[in-house]
Amino acid sequence: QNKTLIVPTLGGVWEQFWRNTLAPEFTKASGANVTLDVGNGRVWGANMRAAGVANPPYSVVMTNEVFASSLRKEGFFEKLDLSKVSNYNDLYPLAKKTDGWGAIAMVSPIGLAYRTDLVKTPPKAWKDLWTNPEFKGKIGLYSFSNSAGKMQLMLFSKIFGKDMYDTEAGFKALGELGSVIQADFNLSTGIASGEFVIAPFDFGEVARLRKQGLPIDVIVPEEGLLMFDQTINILANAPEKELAYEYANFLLAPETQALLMKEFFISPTNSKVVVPDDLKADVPISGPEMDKILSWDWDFMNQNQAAFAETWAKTVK
Amino acid sequence: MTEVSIEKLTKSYGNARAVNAISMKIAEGEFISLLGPSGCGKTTTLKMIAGFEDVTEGAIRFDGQDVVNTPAEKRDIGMVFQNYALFPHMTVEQNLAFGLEMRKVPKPQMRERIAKVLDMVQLKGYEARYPRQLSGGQQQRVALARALVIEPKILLLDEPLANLDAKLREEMRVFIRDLQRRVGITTVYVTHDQAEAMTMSDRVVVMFGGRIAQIGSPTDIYERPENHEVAEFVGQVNLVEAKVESVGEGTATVTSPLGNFILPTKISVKPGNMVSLALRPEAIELSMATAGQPAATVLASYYSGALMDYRLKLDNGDELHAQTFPVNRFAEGDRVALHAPAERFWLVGVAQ
Amino acid sequence: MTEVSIEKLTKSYGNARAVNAISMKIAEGEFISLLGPSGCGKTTTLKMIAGFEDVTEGAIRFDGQDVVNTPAEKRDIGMVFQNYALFPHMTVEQNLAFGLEMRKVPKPQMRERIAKVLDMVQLKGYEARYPRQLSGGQQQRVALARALVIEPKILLLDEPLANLDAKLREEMRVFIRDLQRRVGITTVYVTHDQAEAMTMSDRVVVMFGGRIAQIGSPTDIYERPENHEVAEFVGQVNLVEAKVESVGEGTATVTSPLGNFILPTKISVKPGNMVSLALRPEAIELSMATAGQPAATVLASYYSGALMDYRLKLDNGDELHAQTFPVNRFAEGDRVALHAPAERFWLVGVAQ
Amino acid sequence: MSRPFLTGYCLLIYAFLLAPILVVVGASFNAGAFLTFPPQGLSFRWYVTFFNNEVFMRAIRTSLWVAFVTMIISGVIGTMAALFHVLHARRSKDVVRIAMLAPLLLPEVLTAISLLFFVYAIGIGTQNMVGMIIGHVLITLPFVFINVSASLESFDPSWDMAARSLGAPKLVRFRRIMLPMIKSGVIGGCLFAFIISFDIFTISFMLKGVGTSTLPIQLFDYLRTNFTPEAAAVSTVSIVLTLTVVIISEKVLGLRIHRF
Amino acid sequence: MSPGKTKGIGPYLLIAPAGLLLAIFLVLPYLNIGVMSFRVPGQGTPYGEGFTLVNYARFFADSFYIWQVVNTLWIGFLTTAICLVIGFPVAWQLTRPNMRFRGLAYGLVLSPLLVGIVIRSYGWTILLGNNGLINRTLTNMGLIDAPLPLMYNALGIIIALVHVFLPFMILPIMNGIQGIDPSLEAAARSLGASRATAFRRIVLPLSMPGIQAGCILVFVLSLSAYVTPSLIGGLKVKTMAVTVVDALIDTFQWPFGSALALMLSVTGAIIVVIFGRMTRMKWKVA
Ligand SMILES: Nc1ncnc2c1ncn2[C@@H]1O[C@H](COP(=O)(O)OP(=O)(O)OP(=O)(O)O)[C@@H](O)[C@H]1O
Ligand SMILES: Nc1ncnc2c1ncn2[C@@H]1O[C@H](COP(=O)(O)OP(=O)(O)OP(=O)(O)O)[C@@H](O)[C@H]1O
Ligand SMILES: [Mg+2]
Ligand SMILES: [Mg+2]
Repeated sequence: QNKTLIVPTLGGVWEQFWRNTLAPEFTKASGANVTLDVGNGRVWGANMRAAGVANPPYSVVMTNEVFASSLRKEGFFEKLDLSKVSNYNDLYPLAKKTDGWGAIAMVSPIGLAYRTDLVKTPPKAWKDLWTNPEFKGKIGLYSFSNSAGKMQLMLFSKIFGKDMYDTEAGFKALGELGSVIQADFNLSTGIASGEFVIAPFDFGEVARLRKQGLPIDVIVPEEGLLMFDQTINILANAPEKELAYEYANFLLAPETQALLMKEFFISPTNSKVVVPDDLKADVPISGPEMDKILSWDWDFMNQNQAAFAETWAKTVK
Repeated sequence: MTEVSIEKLTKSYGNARAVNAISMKIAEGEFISLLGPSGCGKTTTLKMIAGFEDVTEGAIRFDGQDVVNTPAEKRDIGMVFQNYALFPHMTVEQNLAFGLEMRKVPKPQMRERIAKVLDMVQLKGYEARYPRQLSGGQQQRVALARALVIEPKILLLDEPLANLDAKLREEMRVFIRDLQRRVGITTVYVTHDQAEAMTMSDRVVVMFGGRIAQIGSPTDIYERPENHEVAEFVGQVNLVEAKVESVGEGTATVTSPLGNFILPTKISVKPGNMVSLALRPEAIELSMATAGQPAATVLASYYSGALMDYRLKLDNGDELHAQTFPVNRFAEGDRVALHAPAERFWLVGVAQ
Repeated sequence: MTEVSIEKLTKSYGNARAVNAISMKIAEGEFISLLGPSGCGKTTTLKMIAGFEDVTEGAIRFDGQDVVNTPAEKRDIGMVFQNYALFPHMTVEQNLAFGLEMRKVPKPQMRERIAKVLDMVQLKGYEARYPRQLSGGQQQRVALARALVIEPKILLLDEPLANLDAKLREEMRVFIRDLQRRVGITTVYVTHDQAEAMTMSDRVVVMFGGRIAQIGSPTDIYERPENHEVAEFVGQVNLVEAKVESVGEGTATVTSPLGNFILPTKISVKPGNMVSLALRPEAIELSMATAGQPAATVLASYYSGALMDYRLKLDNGDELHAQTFPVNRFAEGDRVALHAPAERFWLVGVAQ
Repeated sequence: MSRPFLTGYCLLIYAFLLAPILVVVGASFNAGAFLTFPPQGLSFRWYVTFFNNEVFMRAIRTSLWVAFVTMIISGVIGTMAALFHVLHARRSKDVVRIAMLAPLLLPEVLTAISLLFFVYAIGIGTQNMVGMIIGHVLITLPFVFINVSASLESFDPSWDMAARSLGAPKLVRFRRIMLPMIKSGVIGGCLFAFIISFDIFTISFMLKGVGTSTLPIQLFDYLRTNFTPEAAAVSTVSIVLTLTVVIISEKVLGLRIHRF
Repeated sequence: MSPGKTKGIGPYLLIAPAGLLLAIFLVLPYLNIGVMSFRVPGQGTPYGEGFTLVNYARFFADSFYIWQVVNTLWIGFLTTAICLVIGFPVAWQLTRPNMRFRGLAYGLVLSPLLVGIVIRSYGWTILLGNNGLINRTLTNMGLIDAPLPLMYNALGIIIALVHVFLPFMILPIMNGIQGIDPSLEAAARSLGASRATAFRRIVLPLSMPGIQAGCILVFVLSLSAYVTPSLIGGLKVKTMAVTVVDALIDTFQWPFGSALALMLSVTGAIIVVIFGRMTRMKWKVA
């Protein structure tokens, strides 16, 4: 009788890819069955908290670092047994920021996207949001509830203040931005319908929209990039710990990373993956360019997010 | 004060005609009763006059004006519905006030009129009750009061007294008739009670199966019914075989077990024809039989409050029904003599 | 075949008592009528017997068993509601079938029974109609048929014939009475029609304001009413001033403008007392006045179908009401002689 | 209100109701790869894609099943509660109503979270769909309750009395007399329950059984990443399906009661 | 209704399943939440040690939240009122005996519910957006220079809420209207009331059970709606429900979020009770 690993995954195209490609691959490699559970960090977090540290429903969870970091604090995850994750060593430093408590398996860098047909002067930097009058009232932003929203705050604090901790400056800048259209997750609708013409977008998304025929482009702002990250974590009390490690290692393997890159235009975190030429346009950030991705202090954010959320709500128009 | 005229009025439900090409003219201030068996189309006629049923064919005119397309509320009618149709969410007082409010009657006057009418229908003290807190008869009286209080030009009453006892009914009749005369309201009254129709109306319309069988004054209808059906419907009737002896100018001489008579005739008869003599039970007087008079044997007698009913058997075997006051009582098997004035007989065509 | 006994039955709405401590015993298979003015508590009484109104106080027993806590559906009653309460979503046939289905009557027998009853209420051919497609009287007949077709042990009829014409009414009465006798159904019949109560019932219960005024056979009620109210309610009544001349064993000798009489008396009177003599209008016979007889002047005369009504004035100024068959007609101003047999008079206490 | 005016008014309202939906339906026939309106050319390609999308089809089946079970449970206990509320509750009327409305008064997220903790606490967990269905029943219950209550208010008790006088026991009276009289309320409530259950997102997201998924979740996730006309096609199909069901039920059940 | 029935436990069996369900799966879980709202806010954890009133204090001390409540109630009130006004005639027409295409119309009424919220909001964006059909058409016709603010404000939220909640108003009202005997309207007209007056004085009050039900549903739903306000409102209009959701699942302020949620629910419940009392049908109560 084969063992079964419950694999939490994002929905939609992610699920499709996991179901059609990755899960069979993993089954082939390990001999274990895979049950996909669609959701996101919030749901998995809620489920784990409801179930308690001792009895988690999952063995492995891949989610945004913003969720992962607080779950880690609550004791759900264990420090990776690196002996079981042979691919860990090949990761870019960026992917190893968690001090061995997890590994970033996917990175989707976030740049500044704009409608090529509706914008005359393409932006060069985040600052242009404030300075280019063309954008006035036509700016889209992630709302604070999205992890990208939180990064925006830290980014703007860094740009307009001393550092990312200088949120007073960040909020002041946000207040001066004037009317922006916020979305909790989906910015595509807004930019597609022309409700706004410029907004932070991850490269993969832009690539997809462009393929679907939308006149859109994305730049790497001078101040640096944000990113959606997916950290892979192993549950301390995982029901299938061995399989979980096997799966984690599988995800970090160059072959898998290449598959994911081709499918979702993510930037591979395994340094052994080479971006082929035909993908260069859609995956512009790789290798040394990964340094352009800024990193953030999630503990700081998690500790203060209540106050920030309130200030955000009062500030952003 | 409105004259109502109806011409070839018809109402069809699918193929069935509930009302079938009826015509009549109701004079200003006239009180007309619709009389007829259950289901003959009385309510339907009333509803068409009121404007609540689409007219399939025909015309309705108020004072010469065709009103078929006039909405009900512009016809200035008052109507008592067979099922009352009281507003359940309004108290008795509010129900009565509704029509007056529509007519913009000033408040104090309104209160006065309502009080007066409520007094007349003997529901003083019930002002604040909701309809569902009233008995059936009380509800009916509220419905009546609601239609009367507005003193409309035309009053349409659909069996407005059906659920009242005799005393109250009598008082209500007087009240309706008084108001109707005083204000001069043209009134169409639907009732299943022949006596009511007779005592109240200027004219009576007898309907059968959607058609008018006879229109006439109460005495006309009762004493000179145009056909056997009408006669039967407006009261009980005895049929006695008779033989035409000779025929004169609109009259015929007949012989019968009850005697020989010369009677006016509307039907064509020839000497030697067998016809029926019609006679109402209460036209017969009974006395102890003496020789030489038409006589009969008492088959049965019933007591019904004010009256005695007798079933009698003539010597030729025909049965008769007689109704008398219980002054002289006869027992089963008694021989009784029959008296009936000639003018109470009428001819109703060949007996089958 | 159930005996119904009611003891001190009371129903209060707030402070008002719709039914006030009434008691009666209804024998197995008896036909009893509740008679009384509108709002006197007839429907409420019926509903309590049926089990549709909470009993405020008192007991109801079927064959000695207290049923106050028995749900209505277990009481084996049939009821005609004053407002019919037909099931609007069922055809006539389905309405009738419902009760039979509850009794698990087999299909063919069911069909037969329904056809028979529908025939009796003259609604053959209306099986597939919905209640809203029927006239008022037709609906009432369906309601009646629905209660009768199940042949229950106890039948409760709340003015089941109020919307029917005289002929149909008569036929329905016979039909109800026949079925009731044949099956032996204990029946409580509510009617506002005195004549109906009189002709149909074994006993009549007269109610006023929630209380029982008199229980008795129809003749009892009509001819020996226990008080003035009952007398007035079950028929018209004339009151004539009289003077007690002497008092005997349960009788009194009185003098009055209508003559001198020796009458039984239930009230205590003393010689010299002024009392009232009661007399029904139809007990009076009229003839052309001759000397030496009590006489009166005709004030007014009304014709009402079968009857003549006279308002008369005695020479002492008292008014009388007389009702006769229109055999002899008198005109306003005529002097008429009055005849009335002594046994039709009764004493009703001191005249005010 | 005169007839033509009323008709015109109602047509306007229907237009309002339809407007955004027409946009969606229009977009679903888009020949282009992007969800835009007006569409760039017409085609059925997104329908084909949709019908071949195993994940969607499975999600639809799950959703239909969950909605059906939810509708039955909510329909039954919501109707029972409404019967109590209208016919029997006296002083407790307000309390009953608020209690029955509570699932709507309380934020769905909070209900979802607290229920999630609760099902784990009592050991049901999210290994199956029990927790989710309980959540769906909670959310849909008020709709059944309110609709049935409203139509019960106009039930004439004398019909019930008549049935009792004919010897009908309680359940028969309910089935044969009361239910037909309040059927528009019950049907309305059940339709709401079904449709809403079909559309519930938050509760499903939190409480769905591991490894299963409902259509709204699929659609939601799908839309995050693929803003293609396929999503519009899914919506269009579900509209057409439901419309068919409603029109058929009108024909078969009659959504209007003929009382008068 | 009929007596004899109210006695015994019979009636309570009717409410028992719903009562038990709510008690076990709503009340019990929410006890947790009730307690939670008195917890000390945590840092990086759901909550800290001990109990406090600080969450409620934070709500009452900040006019930002008070105004949100007012704002939320106001949107709820407007949405309900508009639904009633535009829904009633539709409900009325749907109950006319000679109505054709009833099934279709009924389906149309339900149609807003059949489109998932995200897709529906997309539809509205296409129509109402600054770059939407309406604004573009008006601009092209030269009627306006700047786009009308139809979206990303309370107006847009109300339009979208009315749209999706209309069925919840129409169906109960239909049920109410069906209970009205048409002869009552006839009676009113025989007394001289115009169609409109008969409608206003007779039909409207008698449909009160349906109106009451519809209004309560729509109002309650408007209070707790958060997807529509966040998508159509572009998070520019703050409503309580949105803030509650933010606090609960986005920023992990469980104690404060719980307190906010309970405040919102209690406010809604109080309004429902008051509304129910105000619209009580006197003629039905003995
Ligand atoms: N719900 C109620 N609240 C208050 N009073 C009521 C209520 N129902 C009936 N009544 C009163 O109780 C009395 C008796 O009513 P009931 O219906 O028994 O009269 P009834 O004898 O049947 O009269 P009718 O011949 O008019 O039908 C009436 O005066 C009526 O007004
Ligand atoms: N909606 C309908 N569909 C079909 N037939 C109908 C409809 N309404 C009434 N009828 C029929 O039309 C005829 C006339 O009905 P109407 O109500 O006018 O009778 P009516 O004279 O008032 O009788 P009643 O004295 O019993 O009230 C009846 O036979 C009835 O069955
Ligand atoms: Mg009629
Ligand atoms: Mg009564």
